[in-house]
Formats: sequence, C-alpha cells, structure tokens
Amino acid sequence: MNPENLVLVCATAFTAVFVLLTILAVVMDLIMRVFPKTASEGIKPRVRTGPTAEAPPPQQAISTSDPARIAAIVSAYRQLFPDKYVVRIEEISS
Amino acid sequence: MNPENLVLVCATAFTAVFVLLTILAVVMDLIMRVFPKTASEGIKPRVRTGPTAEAPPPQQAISTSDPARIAAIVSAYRQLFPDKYVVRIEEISS
Amino acid sequence: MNPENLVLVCATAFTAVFVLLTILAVVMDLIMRVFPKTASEGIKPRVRTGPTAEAPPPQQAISTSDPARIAAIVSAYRQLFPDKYVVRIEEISS
Amino acid sequence: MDVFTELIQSSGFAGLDWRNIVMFVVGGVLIYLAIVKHYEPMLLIPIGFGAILANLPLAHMSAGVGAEPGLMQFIYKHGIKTEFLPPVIFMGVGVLTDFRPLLSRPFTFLLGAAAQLGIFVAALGAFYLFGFSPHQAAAVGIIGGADGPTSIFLASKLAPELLGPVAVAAYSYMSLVPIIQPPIIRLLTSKKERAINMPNAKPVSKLAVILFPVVAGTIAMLGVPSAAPLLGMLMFGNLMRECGVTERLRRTAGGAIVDIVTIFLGISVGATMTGESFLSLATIKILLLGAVAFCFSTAGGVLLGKLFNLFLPSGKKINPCIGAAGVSAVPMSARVVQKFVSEETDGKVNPLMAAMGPNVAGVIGSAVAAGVFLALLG
Amino acid sequence: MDVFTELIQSSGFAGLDWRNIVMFVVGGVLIYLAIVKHYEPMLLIPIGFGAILANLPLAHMSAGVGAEPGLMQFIYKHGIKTEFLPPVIFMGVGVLTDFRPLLSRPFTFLLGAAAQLGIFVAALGAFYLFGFSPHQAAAVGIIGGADGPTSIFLASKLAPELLGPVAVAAYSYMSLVPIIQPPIIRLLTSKKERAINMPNAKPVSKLAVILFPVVAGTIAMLGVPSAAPLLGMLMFGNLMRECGVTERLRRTAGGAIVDIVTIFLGISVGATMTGESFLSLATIKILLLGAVAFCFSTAGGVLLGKLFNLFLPSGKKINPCIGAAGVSAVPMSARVVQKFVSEETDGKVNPLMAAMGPNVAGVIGSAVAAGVFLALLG
Amino acid sequence: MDVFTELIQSSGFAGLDWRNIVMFVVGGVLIYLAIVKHYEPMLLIPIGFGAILANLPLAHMSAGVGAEPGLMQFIYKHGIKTEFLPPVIFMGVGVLTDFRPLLSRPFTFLLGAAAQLGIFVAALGAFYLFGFSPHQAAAVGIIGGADGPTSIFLASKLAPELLGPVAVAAYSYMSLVPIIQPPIIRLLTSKKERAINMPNAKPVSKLAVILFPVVAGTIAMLGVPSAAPLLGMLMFGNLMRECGVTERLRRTAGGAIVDIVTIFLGISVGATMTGESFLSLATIKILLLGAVAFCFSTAGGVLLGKLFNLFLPSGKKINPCIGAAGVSAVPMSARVVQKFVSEETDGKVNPLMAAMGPNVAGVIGSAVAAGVFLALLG
Ligand code: NA
Ligand code: NA
Ligand code: NA
Repeated sequence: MNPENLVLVCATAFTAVFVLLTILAVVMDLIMRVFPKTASEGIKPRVRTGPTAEAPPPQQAISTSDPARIAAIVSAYRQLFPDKYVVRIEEISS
Repeated sequence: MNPENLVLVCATAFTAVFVLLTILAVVMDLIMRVFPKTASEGIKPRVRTGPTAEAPPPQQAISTSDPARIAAIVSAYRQLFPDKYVVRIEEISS
Repeated sequence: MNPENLVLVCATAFTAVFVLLTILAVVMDLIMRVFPKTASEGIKPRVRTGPTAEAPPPQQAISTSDPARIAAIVSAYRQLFPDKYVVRIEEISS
Repeated sequence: MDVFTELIQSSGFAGLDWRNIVMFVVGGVLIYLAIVKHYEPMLLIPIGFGAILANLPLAHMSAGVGAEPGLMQFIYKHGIKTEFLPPVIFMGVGVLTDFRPLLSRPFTFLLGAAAQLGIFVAALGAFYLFGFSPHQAAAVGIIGGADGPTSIFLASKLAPELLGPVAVAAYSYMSLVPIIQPPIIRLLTSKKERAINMPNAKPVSKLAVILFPVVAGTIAMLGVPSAAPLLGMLMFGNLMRECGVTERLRRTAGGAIVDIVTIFLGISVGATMTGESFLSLATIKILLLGAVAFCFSTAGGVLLGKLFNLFLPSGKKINPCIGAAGVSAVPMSARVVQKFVSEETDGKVNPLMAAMGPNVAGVIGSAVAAGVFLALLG
Repeated sequence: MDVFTELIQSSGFAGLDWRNIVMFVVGGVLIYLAIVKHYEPMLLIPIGFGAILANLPLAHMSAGVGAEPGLMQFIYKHGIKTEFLPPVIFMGVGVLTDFRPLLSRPFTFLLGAAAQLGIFVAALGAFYLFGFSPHQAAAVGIIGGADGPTSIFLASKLAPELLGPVAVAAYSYMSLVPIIQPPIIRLLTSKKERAINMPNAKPVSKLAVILFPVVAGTIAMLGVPSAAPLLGMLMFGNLMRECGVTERLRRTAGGAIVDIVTIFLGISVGATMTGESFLSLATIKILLLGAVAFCFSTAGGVLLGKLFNLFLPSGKKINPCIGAAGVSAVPMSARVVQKFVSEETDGKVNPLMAAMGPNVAGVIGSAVAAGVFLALLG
Repeated sequence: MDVFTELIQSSGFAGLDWRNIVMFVVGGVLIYLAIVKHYEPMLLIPIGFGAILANLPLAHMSAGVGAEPGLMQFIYKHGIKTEFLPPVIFMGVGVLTDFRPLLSRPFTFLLGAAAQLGIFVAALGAFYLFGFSPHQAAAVGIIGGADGPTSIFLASKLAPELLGPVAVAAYSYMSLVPIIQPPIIRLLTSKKERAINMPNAKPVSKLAVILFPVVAGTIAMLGVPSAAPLLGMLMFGNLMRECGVTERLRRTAGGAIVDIVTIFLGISVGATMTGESFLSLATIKILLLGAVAFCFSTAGGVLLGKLFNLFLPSGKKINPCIGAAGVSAVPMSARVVQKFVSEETDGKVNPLMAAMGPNVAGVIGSAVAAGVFLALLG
C-alpha cells in the first residue's frame, strides 16, 4: 500500500479495529454460551473498596441483588469518598 | 576426550557426581563434628505450616521430643491438609 | 588541564565542592524563606523507631517541645536499644 | 582565579541557552501537574524530571535519535529502541485489568472500537493539514488511543523524533479526560439518553475469563500480527491474573515489574525532550492534534452508542454515554462517565460497570490500530 | 473490498498452517495442565503461552536458533543465550532451599548422586538408540536430573534446537513425579524395607549451615568448574538465606528476582516451540527418553539405599524409599516419598525430613552432571 | 583410572595456586566481618562471595579488565562498565534519604563539603608518595568520600584495574567509622566544644523538601555536569520519595530495585578480585590510603566546625563534632557522632539530627568531587 495514501491506511486500520473487536465479541459471547457460569461458582455480591489502578469486577449474580440497591450504595459511597469506588458489595442475608 | 565415546563421557560424569558429593558429605560431616550445635542455639521443636515452595527444616533436637509423636502429628496433619506439610512442631512443656 | 598537575586538579575539585554546596545552602535557605513552613503543615513532634537505613526526620516545631526533653528521651532510648534510634517523638498533650 | 575560571567553563552554566531554561520550566510544570493536579503522576514525575536532565549542558543525560552516549541514552537504546519496555508495561496492564465488565456486555467491544475514531482523524489532520509525514502522522494520531505505552511503542518505531511530545500529549490528555469528555458527552446526548439504565449484565463464568486471554488473544494476534508484542504481553499478563495458579508471578508482574519499567521508561522518554527537539512548532501541532484526537475518540464512542439505540428495542437501549469510556485511559474515563451520568440523574443511574466494558476494550482497540499502522507503514 | 482483501492477506490467518494449529493446542494443553492439574504452573503457564505466541504467523514472536528479531527473540538472546537467567533462577533456588535435612544426614548426599542415574541412561539411549548427536544426547539426558533451570542451561548451550522439548519434558515429568515414582519404589522395595524408621538426625549447628554454601560450594566448583554458574549462584543464594545479615537481599532474591526471571525465562523458552521445530519425531523421542530418565533416576536412588543396607548394622538401616527423592524435583519428590511410605505403613513411618536430604542433594548432583557434560562436550 | 585422571585434570584443583587460596581466605574474612561484625553486610556478603568465585580456576567467574567471558564478566560488562548500576543505587539512596536535617540547618552543607578533605589528601598521597597514575590516584582518593556507589562509579571509569580494592576499602572503612572517628574527634575538640548544644533548627516546609531535589539537583548538575548520572538519579529518587504521589514507585525504587542492583553490583565487584590483581602492593597502599582518607575527611569536617565557631556569636556556636558526620557513610557516621557526644556529656547533648545534616550533604559532596575528577581527568 502506498504510504502516502493515508486515507486508505486509516480506513483500513479503523475497519480492522472494528472487524477484529466484533469477532472477539462474537467469539467471547459464544464461549460464554457454551460455558455458562455454573451455580457452583458461587453467588456472592460483595462491596469492597479497592486500589484505583485495578478495574473493578462487574456486578455478579444480579438476580440475587437489586441493581437499584447497588446503584444506591455506589452512589452514596461516591458522595462520601469521591476518590474511592465500589468494586464489591457483600451481602449478609439475615 | 572423543565426544563420540559417550559411554566414557557418561561414566566420567556419573563418577564425578559420586566422588564430588561424597567429598562434600565427608567435609560437611567433618565441619559438623568440629563445630557441633551448641546448647545456646536452642532446643525448640516446633510445628509450623509453611509455603510449599520452601523446604522444611529438619526435626531438630530429637532427644527432647519423641520422634514417634512427631510422626504421628505429621501424619495426622497430612490427612487433614494434604497440600500442606508440617515443618515445625512447637511444644509447650506443661 | 594537565592531568599530571594533580595538586591543581584536587584544589579545583575541593573548591568546586565548596562553592557548589555553598550555593545550594544559599538557594535552599532562600527557598525556605520564600516558602516558609505554614501552620497548616501541622506541628507534631513525634517519636518513632525506624529502620536504620532511612535517615530520621529532624525535630520539627521545637517551640512546642522542650529540646532537653527530646534529648533525654533519645538518650534513654539509645541506652536501651543501641541499634535503634529515635526518629519521632509523639506527644499527647494532657 | 585561573582554577575558578576553568571551573566555570567546564560547568553547564556556560552552555545554558534559553531553550534549556524553557525546558526546565516545562519539566517543572509537568512535575507540578503531577503533584498538585494528580495528572498521571507515575509517568509525569519521571518524564518531567527526565526533561530537566535532558537539558543540562554537557551532562550527556539526553536520549533519543542522535543523542550522545550516557545514562539516559543507555536506557533508551536498550529499553525503548529494542521495543522491550512498552510490551512489558502491557503485561502489567494485563495483570491489573479485569475484563469481566467487557465480557458481561460483549457489545461494548464495539464501543471500544468506535472510540478509536480520534486516532484516524488526528492522523489525517496531521498529514493533510499540518504537513507531517505519514509515519509521523500515525504516531501523532495514536495519541487519540489514550494509551501511554501504545503511544510510546508506536512513536518509538515510526517517528522516534516525536517520542517526547507524543508521550507528553498522551499522558497529559489522559489526565485531562475529566475536563475534555463531559462537555462532549453532554453535547451529543439528550437528557433522556443519559438516564438510560442498563442493569443487565451477563454472568461471566470463570472459564470464560480464563479463555479470554488465550482465545481472544490468539484471534487478535492472528488478525493483526504486528500488534502481537503489545497484545501478546497484555493477554499473557491477564492469563497470569486469572488462571489462579501463578499468584506470585501475578503479584510481581503487576507490582515490582510495572514499577521498575515505569521508572525507566518514564525518565528516558522524558530525556528525549531536549529543548532543541521539543521547542518547535511540531510540538504545538502535536498538542493541538492530541486534543482533537481525544475529542473525536470520545465522540466516536458516544455516537456508536446512539447508533446502536436506533436498532435496539425500547427496553434494551444502552446509555450512549458509556461509549465515551472507550477511549481507554483506564480507569479514569469509565469513572468520568459514571460521575457525569450519576450527577445528571441525581444518582439514579450509575453505569460504572457498563462503562468499564468499552474502557478495557479501548486498550485492545488502540493496540490493534497501532498494529495496523505498523503493518502498513512500518 | 480491496482494503478488506489486503487486511486479510497481511493477517496471520493467511499464513496459518496445520502445525501452528497443533501448537496452539499443545500450548493450550500445557496451560490446561498447569491450571487444572497444577503441573508446575509457574513455568507451564508462561511456556504454554509462549508456545502459542511462537506460532502466530508474521508476528515475529518466536525465539531460538534462526528466529527472526522480535520481542521473544530479544529476551531469548539476552537472557538465555547469554547464560544469564538460569543461574539467576539458581540463586533463587539457593535462597529458597534449606540444606539442613541434607547436613543432618550426610549419607543422603550419595543418594542424591545415585538418583542422577537416569541422566546417563537417557543420554546413552538418545545417542545409541535414537541417533541424537552427543551434544543433543547430553541435553536430552539432563531431563533425568529433574531440574528445570539446569536442563534449560545445558540445552541452551549444547543443543539449543532442542530447548523447547527438553524444557517441556523436564517440567512435565517433574509434575508427574507423583505418578511415575510410587510404582517404581513399590517394585524395588519390600514391605519390610518401606517400614524402616530412621528418626536419628545429627543436630546441625548454625555455623555448619553458614559454612555449607561457602565451603561445599567452593569444593564443588573446584571439582567441576564448568558447573560454577549454576553452583555459584545456588550457593550465593543459600549464603544470603543463612547468613542472617542480608534479610532484604534474601527476600528480594527469593521473591521479585525469581518471579521476574521465571516470567521471562518461561515465556521465551515457550517461544522456541515453533511447530516447525517442535512437531518432529525428535520431540516424541525426547518425551520418551525423559520418562525413561525419570524412571532410572528413581531406581538409582532406591537401589543405592538398598545397597547401603547390605553394609549397615540392623539398627542403623535406612529406608531405601528416600533414595527416590534424590531425583530432586524439590520438594515434590520428597513429599511423594513421604506420602508413599506413610500410606504403606499406616502413618507409622514418615520419612519426610529424611527424604528432603537426597532431594536437595539431587539439585547439586544434576548441576554437577551438567557441568561435566559441558566440560567434556561444550 | 584414566577417567579419574582426566577428571582431576579438568578440575579446578589442578590449576589452584597460592594466590587463589589466599583470596578464598580474603573472601571468607569479608563474609566473616559481614556476619559477625555486621560490616556493611549487604555489600560485603556479595563482594566476599564474588571474590571466592573469581579465584576458581577454569570457572570463568572473574570480572573486570581482561577477564574471560562468563557470568560475572557479563554482569560487570553490562552493569558496571556501562555505568548503569551505580547511578541506579543512587536512585535508591535518594529514595531512602531524608534531606530535612540538612535543610533545617543549611550551614551543614559546608561541613559536608569540608569532610571531603580526605579525598584530596589521599589522592595527592597516592600520586606523589605511592606512584599511582593521576587517574588511579583519583580513584583511590574517592575512598575518602565514604560512599560505596560513588567509589565504584569513579573507579570503574578512571581505574577499573583497582575497582576491587577500592570498593573493599570504601565499604570496609565505612564499617570501621565507629572505630576510626571517635579518637580523631576527641583529639580535635575540647570538652567544652563537645558540650555545645544546638537545639535550633529551621522549620522545613513540605514545598522546600519537594523543591530541593529539583532545584538543588539542577544547580548541582549545571555546576558539575559530569556528576549528573549520580546526582540526577539521587535527586530523582528523592523526588519520588517526597512528592507524595508516586508511592508505589518510591517503594519499589527503595526496595526491590536497590536490592536487585546491590546483589549484582556486589557480586560482580567482588568478582574483579582475582588473586593476580588483588594480591599486590597496590592493594596494601590503597588500604593504607583509604584509612588516611577517612581520617582527614573526619578532621576536615571537625575543623571547619571549629573555624565557624571563631566567627559565630557565643549563643549560636555549633558543636564541631557534627562536622565528622560529613564524611557521609550514611547514617553510621551521624550515629557515631551522636553516641560520642552523648557519652561525653552524660546524655545531655544529643546532636543526632544536627549530625544528619552534614551526613547527607557528604553524599552530594563526594558525588561532586567524583564529577570534577571525571571532568578533569576522564
Ligand atoms: Na484506546
Ligand atoms: Na537432580
Ligand atoms: Na561523602
């Protein structure tokens, strides 16, 4: 490819990014369908404040925990501690 | 030595391993005779469960502690926790 | 400079060390005059025993704490623990 | 008196020119921003101090193309020119990144792709408007990927003479994400769109999390082989994170190794910023293009989110704001989106987890973009 | 459409052949064994992932003889070809190894020597039966030393083209010790022999423990100078462990340094496993010979224990089972012996400490064997 | 029998000569001093063991000018000859050093300068009395700076053939500070002078502490550009320490990095000590000159303190003993002064903090001296 034709280079690159990430999305979706989360993996919604460098895990096992409640906790927490964030909510069923 | 004569090479190597490790055994035995463990170094049979990567220290000061008892503890412990092992038994004389 | 004339080399080097460290002393003195310690930085004379590799912070805010008392504490402490040293004295006003 | 004269002449004071002094100020400003404004301090402290070192006359402490041998050039030559340190940082990024939010909402892969738009806009602008060469334009454009090590990796290969300004722009704008992104998101979304709640996330099995670095990594590296140093190490780090049997490697790879590499990468990148090379019109152009790149990347992510909504049924619509997090700048950008949406909805909508999806996808996206640039221009 | 074609052609998918795909499976199997079966995960995770990287067409991520320049080849060239990383691992082994069990029963030095038998049986088999060159035969034989870094060190010097399969065989069989050793021990010992209790151990003074790395190290390195890189660093690490005054060096040498080196050693060794080089009859022969080597080493240790008993008075007889621990594979093999004997005697005999003696002696034994091979063939 | 003969001949025992054995003893003595007397164990354990390694015939474990390729020479060539490791140690020193005591008493900068006197006395003695070349004389003199990495840095550049003895002398005398300094301080001060209390210290603002590495570092490196590798990394480390926003970099730079570099620096410096090079009259001269250097440095600091007092009003006089701490040997020397004065005054005067000022100034002082030597002789 003629490097001077940067429009084509950019179009190729952007297309490649889209195509590749779409493939990854499809493949990972497939994998999750074939190997779904089993019950034994545990249903444990928890809250923990973690170091900011590490991405928080997603809310797991939504069914057992009201998302609105999570949102409320997260929101309230962030009011109090703006530089921390909620990565886990641990519930003790009583 | 002709490298093609691998029998000789192997014989030499195995002999070297034996001779050298025998010398080390003799020398270290001598060192331990010349510098025996002094009383002040403490007689403290203890049990501790350690990380598996590290080799456990040997049973020290056997005289103060029944080896059968150690074996019993070790054995019992391993039944319960097969991936841990006993590296120290701490006795509290009562 | 002729390297053989080591007297001159040494004289230059020693002068350089003096001149440079004097400049640093003046500059840092100036900086501390321009940016003095503010009240908000806290007046907290404290004692802490630290690892020996790390240099201790100086006695801060002498005004609130009798230097003789610090010296007494430091001295007494060193009698007891010759390989430790006092780096902070924390006072609880009562 | 003679000794004193000689002392002065062999000192750096004699060789000092105005550009050195300006660069001392630039270095000082970067250090100031790091300390007071908390702009990416892990990188801007070393880069800022490196910029000072590079401008000490006769000290041989600069690095980069044509630099004289010295400590910084040694680190640059063996760590950056060899393309070793940036992939190692990527290993650490892999160790520190949880891809579950992405896996639990696979469509966010696409938002992470769209949010690379700024890369290409800035590259084209650099080439057609500002007269950069194609190689330089690609290196400048990658700032829009909002990913420091990717920018350093690509710039050191395609346009090492621009490494300093590209790295400074990348890290600075990553820190400016809280200022750059909210107005753009506000401009492109309606009050109603911002209030879309998207509580549903697929459960992610442990097996999927472990297969991700192996399978997705292999596919991505097959797709764009020239991105393999970055993607390979990213996925290797992530495998060490998730496999559960290499705890001590994980801890060291995400701890001591990242720190060691960050220190040496940062200070030697900073040391490429000699006054001679940094104080030029090109740097101003790069800073300008970098800002443009971040804006377009933000917009790209948001707009794709809106496009999705055209086709999605009413109950399944997504909050387009999370597309902005696709620029990467992990995890800053996801938090900016969370804060923005939460404030706009009085705390009712909190899309932090949803935003982490495009956020980590954006890391892969910009590495892929860098790989394609390398393949076609390298 | 043209863009898309070009994209596909410059991708790795086009260059993929069946051997690459087989190697992806091999890499995946190694990762699976590491995660699910806990086979030496610290090494097999990096090696497995490295094997995948090596087989990505056009990615330049393979290493070894004739590999194109790239990240993995960079690590291989500077870390393995220079003979730097394996000795550094040995320093960490020295830091993590307690030689007291060996010192408290000096005769176990000899069991550690006998359990190197498999090295020589396999080397001779490789040469005379399978047609390997003498250099290759030695590199294959060393698998019987059951010591990863020693195998990598020797193979990278004598037969770098076999580095991948040799390392895989060494680490795999080390993990298979619980399966390989018990039947051989059972075959070679009587019920009565297995029940021999050996509670007596000499007390070991702190001074002897400190003198060991210095004195024994010096003698061993004088005896076999070509083993000095391995033995020197092993003993240096052990001196840092035992001297009691270098606590922070000890902690870093046994922690961060081992981890860093393991990561880079593992992934670059894995990256030597291109399909082209790995998928050959030689690899199958090596895996076969490796199994033979482990069996003969186990037998060697046990048989010398039995030979000892011919000359020892009835009260002082040793349990020949502990000889099997002389293969090294620290501490797995000693634990296998402990478990085997304890189960055979209903928990009455527990020779863990006694087995740790030959176990750590075996590390020295195989390093010495490697040194002699180097001296005579290198 | 033939095999056995060949085995012996290819061993190091055959090549052993008396110098090797003497060096084993020297190495053993260094290890003994480190363990029993706690003489700088972090360095003397590696140096002592390295000295043993270097003297193993046929092991190729020595380093330095003309050494054969091998593990130690590899580390030496890539870590020391490249001038990489000593500045990295200095980064760690910067991380571990608190300059507040110096800033709170700025006049102690001058005491830290005066206490470099021994450097120049020893250098002149080495040149005019002992016949060393100017380059060698400077490398020998720097021992009087009482700073290990500075000594290694300068010696490796100006007189690599003397690296071993210079490093051994520097670290040994640093450990002997408690024995060397008190008599000299006692000789030069009166009972009354020792009892001078100096409780007043300026308060030091956080801003001043942060500006110190940037501003003072820049000025010092402008003044003596050839000291930039040492001073630059020292100040960079100190900035990471004090800036408050790079906690994890600070922890790794003062922890794992210092440890890793200390291990490899120490053992490869030790490995330069072959009997051939170390067992010479030059070594004895160097040890003698090193002692002289420490004495004169101590005296220099004390005497400048006395000179100050001639001009200071009675209430503001300083305790001249603290000048002795200016040799550096941080923090040993400051503690020696504290102990000496405290004992002399029955615990009434405790100048520890005041002595830390010249103590840390001495680190800068000797780095500057090394820089000037490099500029004029290098
Ligand atoms: Na990105
Ligand atoms: Na072995
Ligand atoms: Na000094």
